[in-house]
Amino acid sequence: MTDISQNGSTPRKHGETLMKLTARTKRRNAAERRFQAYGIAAIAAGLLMLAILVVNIVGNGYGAFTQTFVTLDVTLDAAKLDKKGQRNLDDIKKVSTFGYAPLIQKAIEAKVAALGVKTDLKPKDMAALLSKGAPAQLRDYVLEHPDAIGKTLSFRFLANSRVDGYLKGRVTRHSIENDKNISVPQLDLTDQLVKAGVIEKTFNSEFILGSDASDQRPEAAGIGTSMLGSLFMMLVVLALSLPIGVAASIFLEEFAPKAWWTDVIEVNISNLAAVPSIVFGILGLAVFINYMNQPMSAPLVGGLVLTLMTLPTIIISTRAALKAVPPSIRDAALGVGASKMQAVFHHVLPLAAPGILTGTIIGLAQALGETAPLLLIGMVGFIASNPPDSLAAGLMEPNSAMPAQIYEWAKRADPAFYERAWGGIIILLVFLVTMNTLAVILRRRFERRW
Amino acid sequence: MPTFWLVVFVFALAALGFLAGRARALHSAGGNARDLHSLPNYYGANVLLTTLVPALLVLGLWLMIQPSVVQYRVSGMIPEQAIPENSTLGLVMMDVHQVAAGLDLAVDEGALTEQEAGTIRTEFTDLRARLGELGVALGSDVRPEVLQAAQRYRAIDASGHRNMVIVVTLLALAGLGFSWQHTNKDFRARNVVEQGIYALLVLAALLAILTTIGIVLSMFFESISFFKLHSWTDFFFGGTWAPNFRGDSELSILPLLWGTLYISFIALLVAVPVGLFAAVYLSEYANGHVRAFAKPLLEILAGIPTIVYGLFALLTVGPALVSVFGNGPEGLLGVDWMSGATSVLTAGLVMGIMLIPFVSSLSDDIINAVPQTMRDGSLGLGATKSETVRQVVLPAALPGIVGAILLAASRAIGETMIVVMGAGAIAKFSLNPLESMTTITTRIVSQLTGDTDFASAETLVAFALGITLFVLTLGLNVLALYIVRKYREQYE
Amino acid sequence: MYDIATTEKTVEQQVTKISARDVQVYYGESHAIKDVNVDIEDKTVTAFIGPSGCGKSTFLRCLNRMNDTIDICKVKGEILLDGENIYDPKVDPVQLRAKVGMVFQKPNPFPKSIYDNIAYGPRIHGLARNKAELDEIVEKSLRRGAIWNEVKDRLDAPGTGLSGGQQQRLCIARAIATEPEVLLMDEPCSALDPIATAQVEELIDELRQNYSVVIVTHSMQQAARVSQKTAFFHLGNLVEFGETGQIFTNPEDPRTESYITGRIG
Amino acid sequence: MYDIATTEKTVEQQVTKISARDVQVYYGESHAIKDVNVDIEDKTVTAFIGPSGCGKSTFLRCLNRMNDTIDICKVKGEILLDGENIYDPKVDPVQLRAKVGMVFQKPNPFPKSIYDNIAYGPRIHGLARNKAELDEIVEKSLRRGAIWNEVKDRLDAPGTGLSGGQQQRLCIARAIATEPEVLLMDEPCSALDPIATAQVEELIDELRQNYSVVIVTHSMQQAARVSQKTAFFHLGNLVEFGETGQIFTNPEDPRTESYITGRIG
Amino acid sequence: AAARDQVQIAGSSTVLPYASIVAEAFGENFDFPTPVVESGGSSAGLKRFCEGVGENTIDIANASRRIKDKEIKTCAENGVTDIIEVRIGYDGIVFASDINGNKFEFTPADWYKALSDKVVVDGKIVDNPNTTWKDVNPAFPAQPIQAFVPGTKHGTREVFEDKVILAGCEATGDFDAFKAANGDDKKAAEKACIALRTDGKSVDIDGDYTETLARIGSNKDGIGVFGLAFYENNTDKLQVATMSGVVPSTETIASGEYPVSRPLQFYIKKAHIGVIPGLKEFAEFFVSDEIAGPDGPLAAYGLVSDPELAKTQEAVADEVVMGGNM
Ligand SMILES: Nc1ncnc2c1ncn2[C@@H]1O[C@H](COP(=O)(O)OP(=O)(O)OP(=O)(O)O)[C@@H](O)[C@H]1O
Ligand SMILES: Nc1ncnc2c1ncn2[C@@H]1O[C@H](COP(=O)(O)OP(=O)(O)OP(=O)(O)O)[C@@H](O)[C@H]1O
Ligand SMILES: [Mg+2]
Ligand SMILES: [Mg+2]
Repeated sequence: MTDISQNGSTPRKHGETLMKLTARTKRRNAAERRFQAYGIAAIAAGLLMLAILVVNIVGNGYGAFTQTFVTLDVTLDAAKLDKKGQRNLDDIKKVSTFGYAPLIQKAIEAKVAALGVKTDLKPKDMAALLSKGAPAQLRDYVLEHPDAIGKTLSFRFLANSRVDGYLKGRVTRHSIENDKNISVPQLDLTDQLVKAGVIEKTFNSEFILGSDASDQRPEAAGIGTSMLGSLFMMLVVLALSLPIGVAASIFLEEFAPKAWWTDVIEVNISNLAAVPSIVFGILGLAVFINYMNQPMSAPLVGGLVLTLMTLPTIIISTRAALKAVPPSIRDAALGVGASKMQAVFHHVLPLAAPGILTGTIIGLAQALGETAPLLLIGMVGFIASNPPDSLAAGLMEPNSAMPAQIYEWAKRADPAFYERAWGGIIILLVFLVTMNTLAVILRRRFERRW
Repeated sequence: MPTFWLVVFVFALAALGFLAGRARALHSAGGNARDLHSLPNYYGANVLLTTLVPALLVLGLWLMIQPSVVQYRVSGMIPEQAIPENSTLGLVMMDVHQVAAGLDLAVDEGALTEQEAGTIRTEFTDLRARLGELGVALGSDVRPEVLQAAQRYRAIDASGHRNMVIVVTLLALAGLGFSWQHTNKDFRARNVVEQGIYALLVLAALLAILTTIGIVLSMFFESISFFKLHSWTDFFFGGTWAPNFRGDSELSILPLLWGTLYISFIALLVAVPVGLFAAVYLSEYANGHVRAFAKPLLEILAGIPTIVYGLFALLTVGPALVSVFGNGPEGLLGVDWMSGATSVLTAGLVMGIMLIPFVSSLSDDIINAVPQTMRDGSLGLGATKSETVRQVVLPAALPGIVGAILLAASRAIGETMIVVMGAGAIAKFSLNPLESMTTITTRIVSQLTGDTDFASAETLVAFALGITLFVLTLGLNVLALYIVRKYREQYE
Repeated sequence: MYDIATTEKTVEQQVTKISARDVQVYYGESHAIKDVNVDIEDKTVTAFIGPSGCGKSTFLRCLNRMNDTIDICKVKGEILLDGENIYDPKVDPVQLRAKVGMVFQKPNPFPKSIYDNIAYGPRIHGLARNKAELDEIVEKSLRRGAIWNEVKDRLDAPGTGLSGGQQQRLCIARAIATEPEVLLMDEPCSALDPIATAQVEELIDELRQNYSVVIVTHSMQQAARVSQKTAFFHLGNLVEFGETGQIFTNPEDPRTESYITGRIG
Repeated sequence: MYDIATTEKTVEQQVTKISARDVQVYYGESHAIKDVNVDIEDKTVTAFIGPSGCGKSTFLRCLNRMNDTIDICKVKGEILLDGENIYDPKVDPVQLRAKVGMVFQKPNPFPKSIYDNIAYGPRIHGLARNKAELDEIVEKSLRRGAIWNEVKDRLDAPGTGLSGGQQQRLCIARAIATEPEVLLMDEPCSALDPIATAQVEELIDELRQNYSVVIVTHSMQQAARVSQKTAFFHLGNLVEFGETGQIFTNPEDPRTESYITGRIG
Repeated sequence: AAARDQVQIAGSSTVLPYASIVAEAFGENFDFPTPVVESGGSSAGLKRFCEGVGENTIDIANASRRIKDKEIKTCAENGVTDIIEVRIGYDGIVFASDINGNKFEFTPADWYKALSDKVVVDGKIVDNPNTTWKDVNPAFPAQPIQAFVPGTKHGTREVFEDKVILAGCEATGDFDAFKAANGDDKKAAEKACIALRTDGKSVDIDGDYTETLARIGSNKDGIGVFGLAFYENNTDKLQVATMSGVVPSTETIASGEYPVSRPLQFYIKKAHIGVIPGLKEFAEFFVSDEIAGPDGPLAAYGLVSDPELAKTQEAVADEVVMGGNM
């Protein structure tokens, strides 16, 4: 045997004190501290960015959660609404929203007069303080309650977005100099009406529950329906991509023979992750709508497209997680007579669960925020449908999705939509955080180092 | 029996089969489960699957095929002259559907009896009005041929449905009977059930192939048309990307490819170190509470809609960079290297932020799975924690980490909104990260959503770009697979 | 010896439990087991001894096809369990492993509770009709594994939090809980103290009443104490196989002798 | 005994390398080591014996603060290395572990080549000036670990592809490659065959010329063969500590006696 | 299965706001469900329009340009033969800059000189040397040139090139110089005229006007190209420049005084009329005076209403298809 000679190149002396760090240790510890500092810096940087983004989002969007309303007493003039006077629904229907506008003008004129407010405005300009949707609101009410015709009732109308912006400080007397939609006298009137309590700003549940409105009435737009659209899509995505993704990963990682065709599948899947999302839209349009005759603009199709898009993410993370489970665990299970299938499902999968859930969280987050593929299957645009009343309707009837809705709003001309876009983002994030929290709780139950 | 109840019935039968199969197996072993080849539940599952799978398969197929069959048979009935000029059979059939659906609804609501629905005549009733009352809107008045066809449609549909119920029920019963019959203590139930599950796993994996085929096919023909309109040499080897409304554009992928690679590279330059360090810190240093909060918080970054990042790039990051690198003497550095807010750097930085969780969360899981004994071995030799991480833990976790980075890179290549708002729309070759550039993906989106003629090279180029990108990333992935195979370190 | 092809199964059962015929094992290119022929008898303890790296574990893993899980590992030749070739395509390795249990060289408890570690096998094989029976099996196995006293108060604690020796005994208990016909033990006592070792040896002796046990050990004393038959491996060859007493007192092969007397390694 | 506070360092060095004072270890609630006082001398082999689960590994891991890595593990009391409390906040565990090397109970080679497994320690401690020196250290360590002949042709093969005993020797070689002053070995020979065991024991004896070695073992024979001092642990207590000869022939404590004669476990 | 019962529309995002205003009002006033209006660009809209007839194809395509012959051919190949073209009005295109910045009174020649890649200086074709607006026109302030023009995917870009840059090119006489340089090739000369500089002075905006607005917000020197409607909704942030002395407004555009505008239209599949409930009603409603007239909501929003609206109404009522006399 070789002798243990002292002749080695030991720069370290025997019996050196521990209380003083050697130069080398100092250097290594400095490296250690640097390394740790990088870690902290990395996390801090990430969290800081998140904080900036969230502050940004909330700062821009919280305004969408309040809205200005105008309360007026409207006389539902029978002479205008039901000329024949037979309360025949068909006759009443013949009066379009344009026919209701004068009623509102009269009502606000009366209100202004009753309050004794001095203004030179014409009734039409006074009524411009109200949302352009006000006549429709009246008409809907009348169609539902034909016997109300002839009565005078109190209605709460949305105020015009300019008035709303004025109350929120977005619109000022100075900023509207060239604006042909609102004038200084109108703002003066607004001030008076606010003082009189006719105009007030309150919490806006319609924004959270309602559906989209056209470009000329941003005040009426809500994100509720598209939230349902997103919800149904996420249900489809979760129900399909998680089981399919996990199954595919299990096959590839645990069962697949080492052969060229499994390599092909493997490379294929990582490659699918790099396919731009809009291409999945092209695919969805070609396969689901044109070939399989699924309806256009339907969350079902959207969910299917997003499923295909999320699958690679889930598969890649699941495979990585499966790979990380030590082989001795599989041996142990096989050794007591478990089948490979049992070993995988009883032991490997639970150990890989945190990684699978991480993939699911990230995949779903991505799917939830994705717009581009929806563009091609008709879920982006103006889709102001009513909230679906059943699961089937939720899946099959035209709907939009939150990111698509936000994207649309962000494009629109009226700055009031800008605020709503950010408000929508807040809701989207709340939705996302709720979804993630569930998964994170589940993930923490599986996490353990062995 | 409505389809829903049929499904419920089949499931109920399957559940019953489960219990019966279990019981029979136990019975055959004289009540002693240990004499069975497999666990009793496997026998149950076997019966359950044989009851369920064929029946549901046939049900699904039937539901898919029946409409076409009915369609075919009904459309055969519609006389040539019943098709209005300039309309097509398909459109008439759509009308027929609508009327048939209306009749169905009317029967459901009790507005018509089944009898009436079958015999009603347009000559005597204003069907459009009656259906309108029920909320079924029709495009035009119902013509007699259409109504007849609709009635016929309903009749055939109903009989088809009846047959389906019978067939599916029989099939379920047969499956149940067959597998129940075969249940005995020597039957290898577990193997059969596992083979079934195995088949499902293979199917799931093959879906990826199907998707790929779908993607390639959905872009292939359009790409061919593109290359018929535009020279392939310009596309692959040209130097300029300048689409033009009048046609006659220069459409070369190279400047776009350069932009794609450059922007993705910068994004990864941000995301990979930050993400990896974050992952290492979370899994090796942070205590449980920090980890429990920081990780999910970082994951939110992946879920913020990209339009927010786009605006963030345009309104916050871009101007900030300009104030550093631009503005001449007034700028922070007193230089004038950057003129607009949009640049490769702007987009890269912001995209990097978005990608952090892709790297950090996935890597954290992988690192966490490296066995503690590995760390012990290294620490026991007097290594510091960081040395342990760098030289033992990370190499052991390499395949997973490469996967995570690939995923992030893939996202970077596929991202649009951030590039559009952060990097601009100009395609050019330049090494300067402070200039605007653009990527293949954004060009795909913008050419597809533009106002140009859809049959022109300017629009079709999107498909060619898509397919080329697909091939390129495929190459990258093959390379990555090769690298991982080569450097893979398997613990235990 | 006898001719396998003509051997009647019923005759075999009494005598030979497992017989290996011309077994070759390759790890990729390297030839780890060369041409091994051996008959392992029922109701007998067979010890495999030999220097480290000689292929004891490898051969042991062939006996219940655990080598299937190593991609690069190729097995040739025949191994008959009760006269049936276990490498026959018709044989289900799962069923085989339920009959031929295994304790690994490195303890590998599941990252689950101690109770679940033991109960896992009986559960998948349906050995217990109800919770009470399962509890009983778990207790019995832990007792036989000589670890019951140490863990009886913390059956819910994770199996991975035990000391090395405790983990090893847990793995032994886990293997016998499924009541295999043959038990393969790869150095089961290497991490055990003398008392625990004595208990495990006692267990092995007990198991011998009904089952066949194969044990890999580095301790000649142990081999001498527990086994009736001993096989000596060297560089992948089965050098000698015979009565334990004879091998230790009067080895035929010079290599065996030098190993036993401590001259080759 | 002496008063730690006033002890001169130079005086100590000759005699006591490590001394533990009132050491308590807790795993969460459970009290794994109770009030242990022990002096480990330089240039001596000290053996820890005791039944499985008595806390030998736990105490051993205290000596180079490997227990720091277990979150729930809390250590109280003082452990002095050359008169310096290693649990002093000023002490860097990294520097400590370079001095106090460790071989673990379960072999844990890195998923790297055999060469890199050995070179790892010398590299991080900067023990080699160049490749040639490093090669030399690797070869020397592998030789001393009694595994050189088996692996010299495949230094580039992964360390994880070795047999159990080979892995353990690789880990021993890895530990001595960094030339620690104290070497802690947790059952280093449990997976080794007699010849390898003898080689390792020889190595231990050799190391004793310059270093202090602490070895956990289940084999009384081994303890008797290699150690000069023996500590007997039982249920977390250090029951007896003294000259090996005396402990084995004439134990003071009845528990020691019954363990050695095989009555408690 | 129930057939589709709502009108499905897709196409130009310029037409989208108008279409959505009409769709909303249509849903409120009729028993038919609110039509679905998708965005995605004229090209994508027409493409889907021409995919065939039937339930799974859209009924109406919005376009900010007229359908091309090649597209009509593709349509016909897929069985979409009778197409009704409906012009809904005009989209004015304006130049606007930050409200607090300098005021501009442009002519097309100014824009040409500011943005063209090559210009003629002293008879020679050189790279555009102008860096500030003062270089372009001594009457302007010395504000750096920074223009945000629509990307080549936008229909607006075509109008911008035709009616501003090319007009400017011809007005300055550079067109002739290019023509001469290119061997009398008119096409090549046109191409040379409309090639915009790529040195960052002219920035293509592929997004929407909101993006242009945001860019002006982050670069106060910027001058952007907007739709009239967009400008009118953002008068608090933008000031509009005159073109050849005319202030853009619905009136000046309708009268033809303001030169830069383009027609907006939609296309209906005649075959779907009578099948898709409410299709014809929607089309008629869209072009009715109440909606598309000068006092209707569309004009209020910024659409320049078509002086020939009555003719369009008639054509829709009679379902007059393109190219035929049906
Ligand atoms: N990580 C841990 N968490 C909780 N308890 C532990 C942990 N490690 C060891 N223990 C417990 O501490 C006690 C002492 O364990 P230790 O590993 O020191 O025993 P040992 O003397 O080395 O035994 P063996 O000879 O079997 O290796 C045992 O009861 C064990 O179950
Ligand atoms: N997974 C593997 N891949 C490649 N070679 C292997 C593998 N496992 C073992 N070997 C090699 O096969 C030979 C036999 O190994 P085996 O584990 O059977 O030895 P052993 O007799 O059990 O030794 P020990 O007593 O040290 O456990 C050794 O040379 C070993 O290096
Ligand atoms: Mg072995
Ligand atoms: Mg121990």
